Amino acid sequence: MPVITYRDALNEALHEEMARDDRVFVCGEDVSGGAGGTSGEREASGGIFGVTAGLLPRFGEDRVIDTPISENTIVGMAAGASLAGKRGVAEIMFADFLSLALDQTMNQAAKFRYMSGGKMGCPVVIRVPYGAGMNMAAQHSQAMYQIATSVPGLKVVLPSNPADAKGLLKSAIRDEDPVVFFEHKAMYGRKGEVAEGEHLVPFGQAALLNEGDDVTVVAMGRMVVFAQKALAGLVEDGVGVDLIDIRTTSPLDEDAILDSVEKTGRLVVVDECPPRCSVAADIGAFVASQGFSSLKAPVELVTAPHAPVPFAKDLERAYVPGPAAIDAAVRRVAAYR
Amino acid sequence: MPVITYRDALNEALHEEMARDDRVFVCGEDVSGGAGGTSGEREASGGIFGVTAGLLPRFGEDRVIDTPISENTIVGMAAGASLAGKRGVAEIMFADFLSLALDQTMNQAAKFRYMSGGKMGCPVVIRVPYGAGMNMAAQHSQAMYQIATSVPGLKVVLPSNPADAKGLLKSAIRDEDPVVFFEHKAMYGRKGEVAEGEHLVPFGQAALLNEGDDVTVVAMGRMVVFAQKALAGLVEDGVGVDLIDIRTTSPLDEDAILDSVEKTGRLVVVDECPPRCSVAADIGAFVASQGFSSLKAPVELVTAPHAPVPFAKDLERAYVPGPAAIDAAVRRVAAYR
Amino acid sequence: MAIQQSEDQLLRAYRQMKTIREFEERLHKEIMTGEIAGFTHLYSGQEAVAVGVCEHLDEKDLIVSTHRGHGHCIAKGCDVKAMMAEIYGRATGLCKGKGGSMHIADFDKGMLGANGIVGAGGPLAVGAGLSAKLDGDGRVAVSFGGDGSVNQGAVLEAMNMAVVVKAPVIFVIENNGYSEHTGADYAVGSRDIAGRSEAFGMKAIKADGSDYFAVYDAMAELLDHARAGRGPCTAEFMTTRFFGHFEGDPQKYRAKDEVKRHREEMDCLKNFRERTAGVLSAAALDAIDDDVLALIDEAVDEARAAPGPGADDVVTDVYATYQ
Amino acid sequence: MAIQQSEDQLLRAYRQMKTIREFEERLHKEIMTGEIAGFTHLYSGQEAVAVGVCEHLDEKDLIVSTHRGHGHCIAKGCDVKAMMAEIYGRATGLCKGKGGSMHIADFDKGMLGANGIVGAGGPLAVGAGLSAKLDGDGRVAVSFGGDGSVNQGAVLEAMNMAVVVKAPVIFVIENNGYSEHTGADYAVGSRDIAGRSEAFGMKAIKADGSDYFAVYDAMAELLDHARAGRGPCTAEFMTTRFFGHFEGDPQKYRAKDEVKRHREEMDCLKNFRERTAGVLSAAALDAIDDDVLALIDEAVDEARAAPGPGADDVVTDVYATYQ
Ligand SMILES: Cc1ncc(C[n+]2csc(CCOP(=O)(O)OP(=O)(O)O)c2C)c(N)n1
Ligand SMILES: Cc1ncc(C[n+]2csc(CCOP(=O)(O)OP(=O)(O)O)c2C)c(N)n1
Ligand SMILES: [Mg+2]
Ligand SMILES: [Mg+2]
Repeated sequence: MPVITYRDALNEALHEEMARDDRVFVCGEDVSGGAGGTSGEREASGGIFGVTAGLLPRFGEDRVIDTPISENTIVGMAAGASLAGKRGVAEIMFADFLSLALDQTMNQAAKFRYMSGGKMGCPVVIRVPYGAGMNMAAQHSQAMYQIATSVPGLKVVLPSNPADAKGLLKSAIRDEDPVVFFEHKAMYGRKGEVAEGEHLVPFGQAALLNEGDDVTVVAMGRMVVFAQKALAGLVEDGVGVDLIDIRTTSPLDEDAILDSVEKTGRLVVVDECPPRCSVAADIGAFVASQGFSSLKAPVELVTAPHAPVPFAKDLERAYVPGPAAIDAAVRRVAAYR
Repeated sequence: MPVITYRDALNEALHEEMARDDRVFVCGEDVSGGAGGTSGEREASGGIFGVTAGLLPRFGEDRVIDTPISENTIVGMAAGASLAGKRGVAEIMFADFLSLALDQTMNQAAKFRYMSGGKMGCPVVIRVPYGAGMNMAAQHSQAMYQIATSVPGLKVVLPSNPADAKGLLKSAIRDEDPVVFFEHKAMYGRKGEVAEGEHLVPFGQAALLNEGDDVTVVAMGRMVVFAQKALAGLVEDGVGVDLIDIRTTSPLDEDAILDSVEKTGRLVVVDECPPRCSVAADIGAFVASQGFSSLKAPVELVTAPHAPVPFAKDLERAYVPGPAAIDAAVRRVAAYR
Repeated sequence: MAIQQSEDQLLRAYRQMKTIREFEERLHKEIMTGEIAGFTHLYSGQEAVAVGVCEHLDEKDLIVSTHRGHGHCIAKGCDVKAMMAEIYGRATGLCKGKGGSMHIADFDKGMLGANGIVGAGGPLAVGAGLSAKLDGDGRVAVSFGGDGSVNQGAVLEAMNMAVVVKAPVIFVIENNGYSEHTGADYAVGSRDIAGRSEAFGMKAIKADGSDYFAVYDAMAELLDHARAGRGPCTAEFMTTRFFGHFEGDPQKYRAKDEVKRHREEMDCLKNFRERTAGVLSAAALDAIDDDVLALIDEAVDEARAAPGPGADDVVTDVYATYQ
Repeated sequence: MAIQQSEDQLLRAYRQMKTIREFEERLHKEIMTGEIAGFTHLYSGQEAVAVGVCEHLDEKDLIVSTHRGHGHCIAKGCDVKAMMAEIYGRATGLCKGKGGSMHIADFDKGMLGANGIVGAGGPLAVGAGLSAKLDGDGRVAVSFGGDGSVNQGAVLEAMNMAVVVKAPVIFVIENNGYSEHTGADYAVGSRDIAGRSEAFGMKAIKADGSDYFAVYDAMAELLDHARAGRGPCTAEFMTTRFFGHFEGDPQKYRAKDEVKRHREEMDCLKNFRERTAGVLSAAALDAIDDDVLALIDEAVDEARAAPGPGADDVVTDVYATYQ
């Protein structure tokens, strides 16, 4: 299988889905590479992260739409077109800016099916580069998925590797419901094997990336990478870990988590968000409620602190939950008697 | 002590704080009772819920500011003025519309102190009528406090009775940090004893409304009222309940919760929000992590379902967590062996 | 200006306006009984706008409505009985009782929903217009909004966006002078909504919203423009609401006699009868009045008799599929 | 038009512009070394705007800035060395290294912060202006923004809000032709930002942003208006950026020779030297150049040498008090 980057895997998914279904269009700031410049020719760079690169020359500006800086309207336009039969794929340049588009995301797209008694669907995809790790400070580094996950009507996706990035984005575009798709900025350059052509990863099905009997580690997005980093040392010391990549926080693969905890009796949840009302808390409480009889140790939540994301390198490094914190948490619960 | 409504208690707090500190001003849609009407005289009704009634004639239109329908700018204006030395009290007519003002709330007001290295504070208060129970359907009934609670830098308040409504609002206006103040629409008419004049309720201090040894029930806002309704039958059947009204979800009175669970070993959290990434989950996970050794039964989360708020009376009644659901949950955990 | 429309067209337009009027006047009464829950915003007084606009549209054209949406729904062809049932929160309602007055939607009629969020329809309409542009079939999208909605960032962004993507969208702004209790002359800087729209680079017209023919003619011009692919436009229609903002509003902010005066001077039904005096027989119009009243009676009776939704319905229709 | 300002004023203005220019040109070099983390947007080319505006202001006046904020900070009097240290992420930085380039703030100088959210400064500036209005002491607030920011709902709402509450706010829009890679002629419907602002009911002026004197004179007129309590206004200044949107931008969207040509024709420092040829001696200006270069050298050396913040600082400054 070809080895490509997370960025290119997403790009491949967009190319394939736009070729497959001409209802699909993308819109967002600079997604075409910048309209209206003085050079005449657009670089088709596909915005500052390059995920939409090459779509413009292939599909034309009707379907690859550069927009003004109007986040709420970018999502609203994509949602409105999707109500009307299209498949809008909106890009919000940084997940932090979902705060500007939240009305169209949570009060409109997420609720149309319900408010219309099931008569109107809104199959829009909202792509949001997210996360810390690039010293972009408090307003360009937030994870934000705890907000999307809390909203009934939305589906929430966080690929942790190139193959899932492609397979989950293709599934998102084909989904009949609104999807908020979180791409970690610091993972765009990561490489991995990705199947060419048709490759779909279904929602609500976690991936068991490592098997072990002692501790269940649940993670999502970039936290999966850090959990994998932590594994080596743990396994070496004979700590058996079930590593579960939940892939989608909504729907959540509850069975995968409960089955594992039933075996291990010990749970560590790793989440890039601050702790309050986080996905870590959500999963921790779910297990404390539905898997209580299996639990042999306190639930461990490894999250960012209750603080905004700092700018300086050392501060940000201390802020983001990393392999060391995961390693320590796993050892704590493993040792708990 | 005089017995007044939750609405009048809030109104009293606004009158007293505006009289005490001329830096305080209020702004929002119709807060003065409607500017620019053809009758010339404003009714000073204080908007559709009447919480700001009578402020206009007393403090004048410089400090009681009717605004256009511009939620993000209502919060941003109040926040900007608060950066500059005032004490802005913004009203967002329905909590659902926080989705339009979230950038100014979470990316601006909440982060100034941190981003400026502690040099700039933003003592703004954002009042948000919230909650279901009045058949206002999916876009006028949401609780929304899970979002505010997840944001570092914000403080989040949910008074459950008139006395707290007054005491917490006065504390919010005097607080040096941004506060999102959730007032339940269905409670405005509720009456209770409220001390005249100076009455402050500090943040982060829960109220223990009932004592019992068997089960700890944690609730906030209107859910406290329903938990109290459920108490009678439980006590009658000899189920001892510690009922904790947390009053503020951020900061959270962790000790009050842990101390009680240490005694009871059983926890029920009641929350009006849907389950995912909710305050119920937040508290449930907190206890499963910090109070695990005390837990004798699964954590019970009593929340709304993972669905938008429906319109029809019967549907909404089935949607909102009520006394029956609380009663059943308490009995389940009490009976767990 | 001479009347261009056929007698059938005129009778149809009158029937639509009258249906809206009676639907709302009846609701005004029924709400007093307490049988209808929630928040209801009545459209009485603004009928000429909804009908003058929608008489130009067919089911393939798309409209996005507001919290004050009953008139837009009826004008776009939604079933009056199913609407009434929805407002009563019945299982037989257009949205199974899940949406209510503020969320009536009927995709089959090209009605993308009333909306509880002021201004949210703007961006959605641009999207609907974009879909029409991509299909290249001459369809248009109409975004209904009030004078208050043009102060909402979403609408202002949407106007700019529509110009940038050249979407066939007509922003129909119904200026009834108030957003809730606040006067438009206070809240709308410059007090000129058509001018504000023009400044985004689109064609804009201002016309009398209590005169069906003024609305109809203004829309004819704007629709030619939009259907020809020449981009979005705005129509500002001056109108009035005969009731309070929502049912129960004491309206102290309005001059004592304002509503009374407007009911006399700005009643689109009266105006219509006068304007068509030479063309339509009073008898024909009276017959329509009787039909309409009968229809509304039936609608209310059927809604009252209809079953409510079951508690299980609370968790259905959240997703097409979930796990 | 003859030059009104005193020699001292002129020398000061030149020093400010030169300081901004050299600060940015030096950062452009230093960023290549990889020592500076994150996202940096340079202001080179737009100096005349920041300085032409801020030379009218004192510390009690308030400004709200953007992601491209270094120039505004320097022009408003922020300490250059503490700014450099902040951009290097040092504990000695203006914000202790917690904010970085996009969040430099200095309340004591009336600088309410650069801002990473395009358009967010608009509403904040209305609030700052409102506080000035409530104090009635003639202070004003200035909201800096780019051509891209006028498509953001927050800015459009803020313009309307400022008119409604009669806040002494000047919206200074720096039209450098691009928002990131997207041309203003594409993204700004009507292509007329001053006109768009006027349509909200405020006074607006368009002027050459590469000419310090044009900026200074335009602001003099608008500030008289605002300080006199006659409400908000907008200034649209046509300018250019000498570098990419952020460091690392290949700028394929710009005509090959555009930057070269603009550096020749639109360099505010060159223009300033020409315009003041009769009034200021080249020697005096050259001396300032030397001072500035020395200052920037020191700023970089001190920033490099300064300690980083400690890991404990991650959780401080979130609240004044929490529990
Ligand atoms: C975003 C938002 N803010 C506030 C409200 C509350 N609200 C409902 S209708 C209304 C006034 C709308 O005025 P206008 O747009 O003129 O429409 P009209 O009611 O006059 O038909 C307001 C403020 C809302 N529903 N949505
Ligand atoms: C709300 C928001 N959307 C998008 C961005 C990403 N972004 C940063 S700067 C910029 C362009 C801003 O253009 P303009 O306002 O003209 O300022 P300039 O960069 O030209 O100085 C964009 C899109 C952002 N920071 N905030
Ligand atoms: Mg109105
Ligand atoms: Mg620009």
